[in-house]
Amino acid sequence: MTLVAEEVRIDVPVSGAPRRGVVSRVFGRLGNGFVQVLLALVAVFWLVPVFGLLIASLRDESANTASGWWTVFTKPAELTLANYAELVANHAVWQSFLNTFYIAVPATILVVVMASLASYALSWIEFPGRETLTVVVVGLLVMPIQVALIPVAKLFGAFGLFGTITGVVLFHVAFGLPFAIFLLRNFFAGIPRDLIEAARMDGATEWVIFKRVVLPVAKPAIASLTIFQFLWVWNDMLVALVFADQDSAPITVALRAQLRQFGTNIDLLATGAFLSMIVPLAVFLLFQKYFVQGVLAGSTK
Amino acid sequence: MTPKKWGLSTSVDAAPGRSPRQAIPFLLPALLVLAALVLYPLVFSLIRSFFDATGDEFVGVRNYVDTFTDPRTLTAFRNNVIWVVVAPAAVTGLGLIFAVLTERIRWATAFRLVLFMPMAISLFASGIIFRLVYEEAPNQGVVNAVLVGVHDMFSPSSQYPGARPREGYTATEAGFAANKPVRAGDTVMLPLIGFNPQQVPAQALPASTPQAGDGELRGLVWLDVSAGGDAGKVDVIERGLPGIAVEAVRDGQVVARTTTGDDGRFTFPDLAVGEVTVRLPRSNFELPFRGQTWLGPGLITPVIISSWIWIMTGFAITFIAAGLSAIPRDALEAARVDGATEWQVFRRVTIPLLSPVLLVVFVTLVINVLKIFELVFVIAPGSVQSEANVLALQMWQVSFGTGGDQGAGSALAVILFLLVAPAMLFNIRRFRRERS
Amino acid sequence: MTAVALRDVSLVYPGGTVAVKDVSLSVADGEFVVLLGPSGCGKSSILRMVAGLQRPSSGHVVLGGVEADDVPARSRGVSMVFQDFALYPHLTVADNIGFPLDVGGCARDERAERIAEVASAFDIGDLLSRRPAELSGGQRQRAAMARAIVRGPRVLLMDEPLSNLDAVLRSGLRAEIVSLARSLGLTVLYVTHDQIEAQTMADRIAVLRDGVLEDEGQPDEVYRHPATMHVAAFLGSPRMSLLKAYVQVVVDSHVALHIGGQSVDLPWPDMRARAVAHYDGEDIAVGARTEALRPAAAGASGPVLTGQVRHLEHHGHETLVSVDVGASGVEACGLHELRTGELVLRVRPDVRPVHGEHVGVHLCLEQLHFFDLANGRRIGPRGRRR
Amino acid sequence: MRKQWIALLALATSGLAACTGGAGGTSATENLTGQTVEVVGPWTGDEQKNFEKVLQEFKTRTGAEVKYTPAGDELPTVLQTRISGGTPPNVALIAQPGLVAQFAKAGAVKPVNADVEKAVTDHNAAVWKQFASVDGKLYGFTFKTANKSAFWYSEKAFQQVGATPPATWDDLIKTSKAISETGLAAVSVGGADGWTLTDWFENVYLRTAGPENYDKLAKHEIPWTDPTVRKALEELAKLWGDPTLIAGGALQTEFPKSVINVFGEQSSAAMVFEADFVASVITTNTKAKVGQDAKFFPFPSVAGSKDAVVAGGDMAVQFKDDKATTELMKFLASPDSGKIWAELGGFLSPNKDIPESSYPDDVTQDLAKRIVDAGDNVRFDMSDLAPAAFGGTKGAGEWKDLQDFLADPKNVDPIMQRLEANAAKAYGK
Repeated sequence: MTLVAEEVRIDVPVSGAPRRGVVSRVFGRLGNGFVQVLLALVAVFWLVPVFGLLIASLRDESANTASGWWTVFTKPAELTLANYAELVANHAVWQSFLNTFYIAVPATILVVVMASLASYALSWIEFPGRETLTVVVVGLLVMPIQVALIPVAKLFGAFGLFGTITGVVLFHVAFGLPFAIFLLRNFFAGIPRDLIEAARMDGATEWVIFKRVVLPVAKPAIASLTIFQFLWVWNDMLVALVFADQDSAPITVALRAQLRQFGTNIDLLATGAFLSMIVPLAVFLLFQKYFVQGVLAGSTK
Repeated sequence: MTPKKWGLSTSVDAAPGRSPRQAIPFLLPALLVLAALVLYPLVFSLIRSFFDATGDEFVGVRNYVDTFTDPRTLTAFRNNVIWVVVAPAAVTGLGLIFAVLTERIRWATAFRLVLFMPMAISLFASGIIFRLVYEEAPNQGVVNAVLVGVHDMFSPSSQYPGARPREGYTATEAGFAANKPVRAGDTVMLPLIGFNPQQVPAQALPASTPQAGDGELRGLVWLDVSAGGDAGKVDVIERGLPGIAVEAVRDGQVVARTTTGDDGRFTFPDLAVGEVTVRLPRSNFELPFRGQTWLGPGLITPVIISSWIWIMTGFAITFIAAGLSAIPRDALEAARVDGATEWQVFRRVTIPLLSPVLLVVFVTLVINVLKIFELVFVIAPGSVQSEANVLALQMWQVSFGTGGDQGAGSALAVILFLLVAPAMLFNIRRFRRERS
Repeated sequence: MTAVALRDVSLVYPGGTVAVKDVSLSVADGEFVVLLGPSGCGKSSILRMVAGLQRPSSGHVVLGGVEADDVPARSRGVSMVFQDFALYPHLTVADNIGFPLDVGGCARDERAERIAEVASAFDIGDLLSRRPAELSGGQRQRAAMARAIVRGPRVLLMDEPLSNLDAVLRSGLRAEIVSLARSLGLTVLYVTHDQIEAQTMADRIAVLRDGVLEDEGQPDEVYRHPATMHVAAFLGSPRMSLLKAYVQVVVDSHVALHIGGQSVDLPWPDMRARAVAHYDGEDIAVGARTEALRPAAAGASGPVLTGQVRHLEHHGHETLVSVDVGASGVEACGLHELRTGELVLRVRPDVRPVHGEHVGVHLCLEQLHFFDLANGRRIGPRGRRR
Repeated sequence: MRKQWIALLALATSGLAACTGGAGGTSATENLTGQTVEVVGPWTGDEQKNFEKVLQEFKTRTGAEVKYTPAGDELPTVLQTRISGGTPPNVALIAQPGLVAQFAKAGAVKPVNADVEKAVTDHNAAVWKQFASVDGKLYGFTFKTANKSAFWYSEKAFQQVGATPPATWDDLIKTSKAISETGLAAVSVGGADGWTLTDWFENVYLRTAGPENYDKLAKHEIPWTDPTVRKALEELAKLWGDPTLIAGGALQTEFPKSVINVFGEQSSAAMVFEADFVASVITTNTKAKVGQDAKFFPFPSVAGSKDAVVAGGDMAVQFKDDKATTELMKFLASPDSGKIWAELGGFLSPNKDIPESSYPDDVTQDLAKRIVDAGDNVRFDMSDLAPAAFGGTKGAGEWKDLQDFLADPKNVDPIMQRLEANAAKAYGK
């Protein structure tokens, strides 16, 4: 993503008596206190379902089906850690937790590496048909995963990738690339041209420019990409269900195997959701600091 | 710092900025993977869409014809349009507003984390969450629980919800009206059913038939429900129903009103000469307010969209916050110094500067919306699934339901792909503009 | 030896816009050449072609006697200072300066040594651990220059390096850059639109307009004998006044130049009279810098034009007086702001003409310039070799 | 020296094999040590655990490794992709005979060998062989079945009105009306799930129209506009058409919820119709005890019909025909395997040679006995036999049409026409 539009005409009416609409007046008056309260409300609004899920994970299935989660305020005795204890005691769940790392970490790294390489070429190396290639690659973003299952199955079958972590990783890489390239190409293209050319003048090869100038400058975009690519792979069930075997199954598949045939299974789902949420949240906290600071500040002018 | 010798390298490189050969190592890994695992399946689907379910017989465009003549496709198409028009814009807008506002608070990271949380929950689990949030039963669904709570605060529910007379009465707008008119001196027996004997108020006394009174209309309202009891007869363990409003109606006008006592009896002491109709007003039996049917056919798509907004706002806010951090503070401050209000700064400086990010977010969301199917599948109850249908869901069902028809499914995939063409064309145009 | 040479270089953009047209220029080893011109005249494009960032559509760039068209930027031994400095935002000043060394595979000790050396040369030794965002404009500029020079290039390209700085910093840095270039024996190709920079820094100036090289030479040569009306108009402050004049040849006496309702006579002995005489019955442009004008009594005899004071500009040590002599002006370069023909007269500060007052302006005939209105070329025998 | 090593090695392996072979105690089974058999099935959770115990026994007997993949609802997807990729599992358990037929026609599943066929013939009523046959060849057998002809009722609600399990459809309506007088709905219908409604219809239709018509309708040899269909729908409407008899919001009620409506703390109905697995829903989701608070009666006879059972089930089929696969099929077809799961509960088998006493409680024994006793009057769930587009897709085909019927049970004719139109399209392909 081009973080900043290259040229924006800032044309703000100079004070005097600016025509101010209702919205503008309201917005202008939004004191800090008001913003605090508003955002706090929004946060609560967002948290309520998550909180409900948390409570659901702390009650057994019959309690969950008998009454809504808010009844725990009157009946706190219903709370139990049994759901967690059961999952934590399950060896298969732990194995799958590891498997999820084996799948998500390489799939994320490969996507980030391949997409940044490709995006660099698509934004800073000129070659015939570059524009068309960009559009085609980004156009693949539209491809729904389920369409690819059968053809990819044929391919994996032929190469013996069925039931392997490699296969699952490759699939995720392929379907992560279009978005990653879309995102990074936009960002790379927004890097000031002088910065790239300065590096060229300084004697840097394309590879060095990519590694030592573009990558560090693109940290915010790469951090956001990392977060979401990791998240998507982490939460995938369909691809793993089809292409992984029992020994390489990730946590989503393992949790799914715990479900009862009938019922909302909210106790299991909620517990599983909270257990498997920890890692993505940690990744978020780890990487989000990279896009809080503006990296491009001070590069030019 | 002695000047170097002329550093002209002997390797003849392609001209600066025009180096197809240099691009190859950068592009190759990504392109190989994409070609094998995305492009090939795409081409495969395109070809496959012209074959029948077994994949052996070429059927031309029949799969497409079938798809377009299926009434479900039309609903799906309509819903997709609603989704595309409403959802991405809402999420982008919310993400933008929240991202800008979080710049003013200290707990910005915490706020972003909270909004990011739904993204960290799998779509399947999120679907279940919202299935429960919007559940109709107020003891399960939090939305209806709140609605019912608020409603009951202002208008408490009736005493005997759902109870009804056994026979001889017609349900009217105003209540249950007796079919046979009566006059003073008569006794009216009103056996009610459809109510659990265990929920009869504690003060209720056993029912017994009242004596006919002179000049008075007397009657009994009792719960005619007991194991082994006779219908229409007052059995031993059956009790009168206290507190039921009874009306005497003449020529459509209520001429008298009374309430039953603890033994279920009521009396109209001074009715003038002439016939009246006894009526039990509806308010006695009003069913409790149960909230909205959120998951019914009417509201299902908005409900699913709302849950998608809940999930995806974290996505938008993350990217927009990253974009905001790169906006030169000078531009914002210059505008403020120039006397612009906060709103003007937002409209005329922040948004234009952020427009590239907003576009990436928006386009990604549009495409995501078109691919959505798990959420619809999980949230919509089976009975309204056809109302909530979207193309991606239909494709999933057609391709992978029992006896999956990959031919018809591929046709749907191709249609879906073509639908996104406008978004892609938009992108091409933008790329062109950027270049020039 | 020629360090940089352009041979009939043209640059045409895909849309058909011609940015540079048949430019030939050579820069000698150790020479400081300034490419001067208004924005959009193609000077930056020339720089980028020399740098190897842009390939000429036709013609050749020759570096050190070798055609460099197929040599990538990084291998040309050319450094560049960008207008907006283009410092790497994620690196400290030291690492910014060290970047070209790293890329060139410089040994560690030598790297540190050279960074320190260059940094002290630019007086930024104590800023080495800062990031660009923590530097002032002038400091960034110095850091950018230090980075460009550290590798020891033979040719240094500078693209308006001072345009983003304030006036005080600029004048200081001008001298510094020149002396540094001299001491290092650098060949410099310097792009600016600021004619003062050009005049003060250059060994040689090349003036560009619309992608065409209009004039080149030593600064005072170009100033005194501009090849075209546009060059003349571009150089000097205040700008040269350009008036339209009707030429009438009075045989055996003089050539009369009718400027507005008045006339000035160019006697035959003046070498240029013969050239101007070719324009008998036509209009030409007469250019006069302030040094060619002296105040005179209104209606005084000789080459004197009388006019009304239109505008006064007090500069403390002198006052600039715009005098409307009733002539029509000539536009050049699109930046000649004198629409009606006005002459700008420089007077002592104690002389206080009044707005609207009638004054006489004495023209020093030898210092007038005559230009062909059709092609803007200078009229007259060449004052210098071209 | 070298020879000695080889001899030693051979000795070691044969000894090992003898040990594992002996452990199972059955002399007839082959030694399959070192082989791996992969099984894909729909079962997750406790059902997975129980099935894995069955597989464990196979491992003990033969020494073969068995890997089980629980595919859940995505079973068709998993199988289709794996077949496309050329790596199908050895054995799969498939709940949809239609899918088995599709795989059979594509040549993906292999016909069972003579030993397995003999086992199927020996242990099951003849009708079960038909369910798993395509073009006269037997491709598998029903390993786990569901008795879909059961009404589950709340003992407490019945006691309140002094009701007893009704034997006929008319009695059912009468009892229902009596219950509704107490303010409780008689029946909770899980109308949000289309498959419960098809089970309703199939039970009524099997009784009003008879097994022959049932078979014809299942193959779409008679149209859905047939008078027999009208008759069945009209019978259904007697119950569904009375709003006091059906718990409110039926179309928003999913199957588990319909069970909880009856046996949960705040019950809103007295009866729920569905298969034997209602018992497991009761156990996990409510505090009611099956056999005490929750009992069942068989689907009542309509207009004097004989006992009949609508059954569903998971069919074991094989995608490979190597020795290990065949052995596993043989094992699954034998009473030995079913007995293991039967004892663990939550399992019914059509296998008549599993002793009734294997089932853990009276209720299960009764349910199992009714399936075996019904003999050839058992019919497979018709919607499972139909093409998925008609009988197995959420929001489409028969599911959707019956949901529309539940919403407005007076509207028989338009529903029949819609059913026929949808069926014609789905079967036509």
